[in-house]
Amino acid sequence: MVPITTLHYLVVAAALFVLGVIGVLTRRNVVIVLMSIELILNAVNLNLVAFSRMWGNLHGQLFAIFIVVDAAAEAAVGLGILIAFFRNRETINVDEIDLLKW
Amino acid sequence: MPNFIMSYLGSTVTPGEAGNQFWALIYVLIIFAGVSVAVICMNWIERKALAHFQVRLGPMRVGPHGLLQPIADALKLMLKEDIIPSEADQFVFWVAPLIGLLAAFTVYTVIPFGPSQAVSDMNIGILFMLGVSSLGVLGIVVAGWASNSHYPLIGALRSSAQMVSYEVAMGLAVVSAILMTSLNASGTGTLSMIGIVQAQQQQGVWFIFKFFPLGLIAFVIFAIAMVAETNRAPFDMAEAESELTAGYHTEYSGLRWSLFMLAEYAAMIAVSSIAVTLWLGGWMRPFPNLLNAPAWDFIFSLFPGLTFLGLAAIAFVGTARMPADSFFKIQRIGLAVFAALLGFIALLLLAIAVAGRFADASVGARFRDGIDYIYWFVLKVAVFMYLFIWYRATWPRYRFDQLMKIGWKVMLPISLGVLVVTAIVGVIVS
Amino acid sequence: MNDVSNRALSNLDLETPDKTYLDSNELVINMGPQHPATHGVLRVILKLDGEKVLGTECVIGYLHRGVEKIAENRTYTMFNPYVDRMDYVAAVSNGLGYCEAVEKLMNVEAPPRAKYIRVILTELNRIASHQLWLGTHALDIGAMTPLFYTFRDREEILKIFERYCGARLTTHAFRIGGCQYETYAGFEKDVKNFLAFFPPKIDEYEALLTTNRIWLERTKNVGVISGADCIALGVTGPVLRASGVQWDLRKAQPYAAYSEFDFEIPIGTNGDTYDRYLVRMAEMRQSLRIIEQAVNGIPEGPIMGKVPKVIKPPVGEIYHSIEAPKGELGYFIVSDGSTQPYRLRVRPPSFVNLQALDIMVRGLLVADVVAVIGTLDIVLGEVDR
Amino acid sequence: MNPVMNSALNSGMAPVATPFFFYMLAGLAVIGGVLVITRRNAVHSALALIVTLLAVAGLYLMLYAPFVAGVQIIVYAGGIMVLFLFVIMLVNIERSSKERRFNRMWPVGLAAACALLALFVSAFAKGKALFPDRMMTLPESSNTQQIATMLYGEAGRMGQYTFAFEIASLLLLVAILGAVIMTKKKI
Repeated sequence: MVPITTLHYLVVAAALFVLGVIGVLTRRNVVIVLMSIELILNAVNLNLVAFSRMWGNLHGQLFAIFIVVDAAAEAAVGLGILIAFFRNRETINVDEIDLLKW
Repeated sequence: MPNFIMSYLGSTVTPGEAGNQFWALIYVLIIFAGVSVAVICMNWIERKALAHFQVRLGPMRVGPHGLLQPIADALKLMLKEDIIPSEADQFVFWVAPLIGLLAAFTVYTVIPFGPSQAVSDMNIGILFMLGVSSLGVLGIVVAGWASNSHYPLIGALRSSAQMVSYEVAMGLAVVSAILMTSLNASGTGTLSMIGIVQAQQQQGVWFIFKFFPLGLIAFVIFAIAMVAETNRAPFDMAEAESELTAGYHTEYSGLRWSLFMLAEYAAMIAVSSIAVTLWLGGWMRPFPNLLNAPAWDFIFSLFPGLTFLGLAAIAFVGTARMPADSFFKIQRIGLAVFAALLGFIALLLLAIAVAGRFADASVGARFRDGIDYIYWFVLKVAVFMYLFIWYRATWPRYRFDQLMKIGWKVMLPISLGVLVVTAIVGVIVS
Repeated sequence: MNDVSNRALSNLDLETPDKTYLDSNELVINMGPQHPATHGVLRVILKLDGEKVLGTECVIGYLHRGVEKIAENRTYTMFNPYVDRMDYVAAVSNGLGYCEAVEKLMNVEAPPRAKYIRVILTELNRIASHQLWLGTHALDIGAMTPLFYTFRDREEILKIFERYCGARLTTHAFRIGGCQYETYAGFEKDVKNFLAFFPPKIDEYEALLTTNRIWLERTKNVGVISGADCIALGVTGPVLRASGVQWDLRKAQPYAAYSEFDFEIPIGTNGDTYDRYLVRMAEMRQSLRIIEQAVNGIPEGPIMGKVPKVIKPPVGEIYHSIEAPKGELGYFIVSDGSTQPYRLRVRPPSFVNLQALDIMVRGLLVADVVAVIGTLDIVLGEVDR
Repeated sequence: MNPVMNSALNSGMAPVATPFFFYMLAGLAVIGGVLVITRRNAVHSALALIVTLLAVAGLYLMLYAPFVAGVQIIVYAGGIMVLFLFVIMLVNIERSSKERRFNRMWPVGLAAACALLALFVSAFAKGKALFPDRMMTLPESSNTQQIATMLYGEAGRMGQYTFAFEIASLLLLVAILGAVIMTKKKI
């Protein structure tokens, strides 16, 4: 078998990233769009940690931790907006969320 | 092959650390079997102890003093029809108990029953443990949702909110214990479960007594949070029988229901193990530094055998006290055999203790020590398990909003305060 | 007051109080009739916002046996055992109420000794009923152990019943005009033994609950109902007294031999679940006081009054009520002069008290609904009849 | 004791980066990702995402990043995903589960994603030399300590990332406040 190199991890990360982008661009359900964003963030994290190992220092891992913090904040605020929106409009479909004001 | 098997004996590190997959697998199997047996014992003890708290007898019919009751129950549950409601989400309903069970059992890979009596010594041990045990909530939430019924859904919502909020206080209490591990000469702490116990050994004090009362407060917070975390009384909101019939597992039956029970009890043992490891000196016997002469080692190594001897004596007294009616003949014989079995184990343990004292072979001594470590660890965990039963017999149930109020407005500030004060005291001391 | 009765009447109107938002998580839950905490077959339809109760609707009748209709087809004597099946945890009280109502209709009076026996047995039954209430109420709130303690001690009372009349639950202890059975040898001793045995047990219950932090948090300020609301809804018994209204038929309209005994009516102040708990605990102690006086002063004499073999009350109607453990238990009997009642109507305390459930639980949580059902102390046999 | 065992004991840790585990975890992650974006039911998506997250945590372990793996399990799988499931249960999805899964613009979105994929492929194909084949063996046992040193500094010196860390905590605080205010019914 081929030894596992950084590129292998990058390919996995790229696949996850593209999947996330597809989810964000095509799904209607906001919850799944938010989950796809988590997928994208994870792909980035995987890249960072792989690079961290490639260069032999921990900066990449640190950045990954910061991104996890970011993801937690994003999920909290995103889901908060979602609940507030659902309470007012009773829908969680992105293409019905098209008014700037009502 | 014998060489391969023997290679690990006499080693002083865990099989995971030694990279020995064979022994790691053996350890995993032993732990899996041990935890399952412990859950079965716990089931019997809980029913018996609870019954005696409540002036009842508890199970008495299946086997002498109901000793075979858990086995009969397990058989019954396995043979029962596995009902999946037609409106339920079939796949998720099917997979939910497995999530909980997997999370509860995965935790055991890092629980240190002794300095080398663990599957692996992860250097993020406690982090891994908190993380994996928090996955158990997923099984509950998903089970409640998949049942497609109101009571399970409310139970699932309650338990998810409850577990997430108590995890915060729990984590902070754990951090204050981890801070204490760094108060040694080199100034580096550790997250490894084995390292935490060794730190207590080096500092010569269980962390519950460290910086009295700081360690005690953190321990109490953890002890409360772990009851909430495992959904046990008085925090058993998620399965509150009188309110939600059975909470998240209302729609479950048979084997799948018993998996939930197994997961719940396994999780109880797991969180108790965390508490024992962090604050009560893990596998260490009382006063390991003060009374460290070989003679003391020998005396303390007699304890496992004596405990089993005591249990055997209780069983023998029970045999003698059974009615002399011929109707009870089989039960009497059964109990006598059980007592003899306990006595045999006791003699075996005593023989090992004596052999370990006089035959100084490394493998033999290590075996003796291993039994010693496991005994003290299990004893400490057993105290917690008894407390779980005691809580259940004594207290009414909290209401959901009160539970959240306690979690966020009482436990969280106190644990934060303890963390800060511990850090300050630690800096001053070092 | 008017506002209160309006609220009680608009029981079925489960409108959301605030309509400014389309509420995302309004949930309608069917609690019962198969539910561990609805004390039998009560069905409560809860409308919830998350866990907050917006409104309730009680659906009753799952245990309806047509007791009042049966009465029209039975002679007065034959109907006597049926009343035991209404509030089956306080069968003696039911029988007392019925027998006294028929006696009043016929203008006969039970002899003093019969009255004393009636008081002793009824008060013992009150204690048994309160014990059952305490056990199940505590179990609803999550404390398992008191249930088993109360059942252990209730057994002593049931033993006395069994020795007296042969039955433990549906006793059928009294006859129209007095008692059928003379007390058995050792009755007084048994009762006195119980008087000595029971006070420490009450202390035991109280040690488990009265100052328990969790119990206090679960019961204080839960299910509050004011005295005025109680009166408007016709709520009686310990629920009414816990709201600060000193109304006890044993004092207000003394029946049997109650006017001869010295006892107090415990009342509460806040009308919350904790006060109802305290009132019932105090009532148990007061019952012991009554029993003690009765058993010490029990007169000799006949136990049956002068009643004909065939009971044929004169034409007329009568309403007689007694203080059952759960509240005012009334019998309204219309007689057409035949051997069977023309119409018999029971005023069951549980049925009337259940009306208060809705206004007591609005705005509380699901867990409190269970606590409030427990504290109302309803027996579905009596609600549905 | 045989020599193999001995060497494993001496080196402290056997190499964990075996191809088998890599392919298994990578496969799980990608399959989970595919399920996330294709499932009709949001709870199924969430479960698939949990599988992906755990697989990625396993990959972190293989990259000698145990602390990041632990954080991933605690924060993502134990925290964020529970939040997601909670919200999915709060919002009624019965209606949306019967509707179209994808929005009207889905061909455009798919095309854009494909373009991105092509970009990645070309970047990896052409710039392979940029990613050297070396894989450092990071000191695993002191991973947490080193991360802590970089975050908090040591011996009275500020760490490299202390300021960023504080900013991140501020971000979290703001996020908490925002979430609380937005989910409140009446402000």
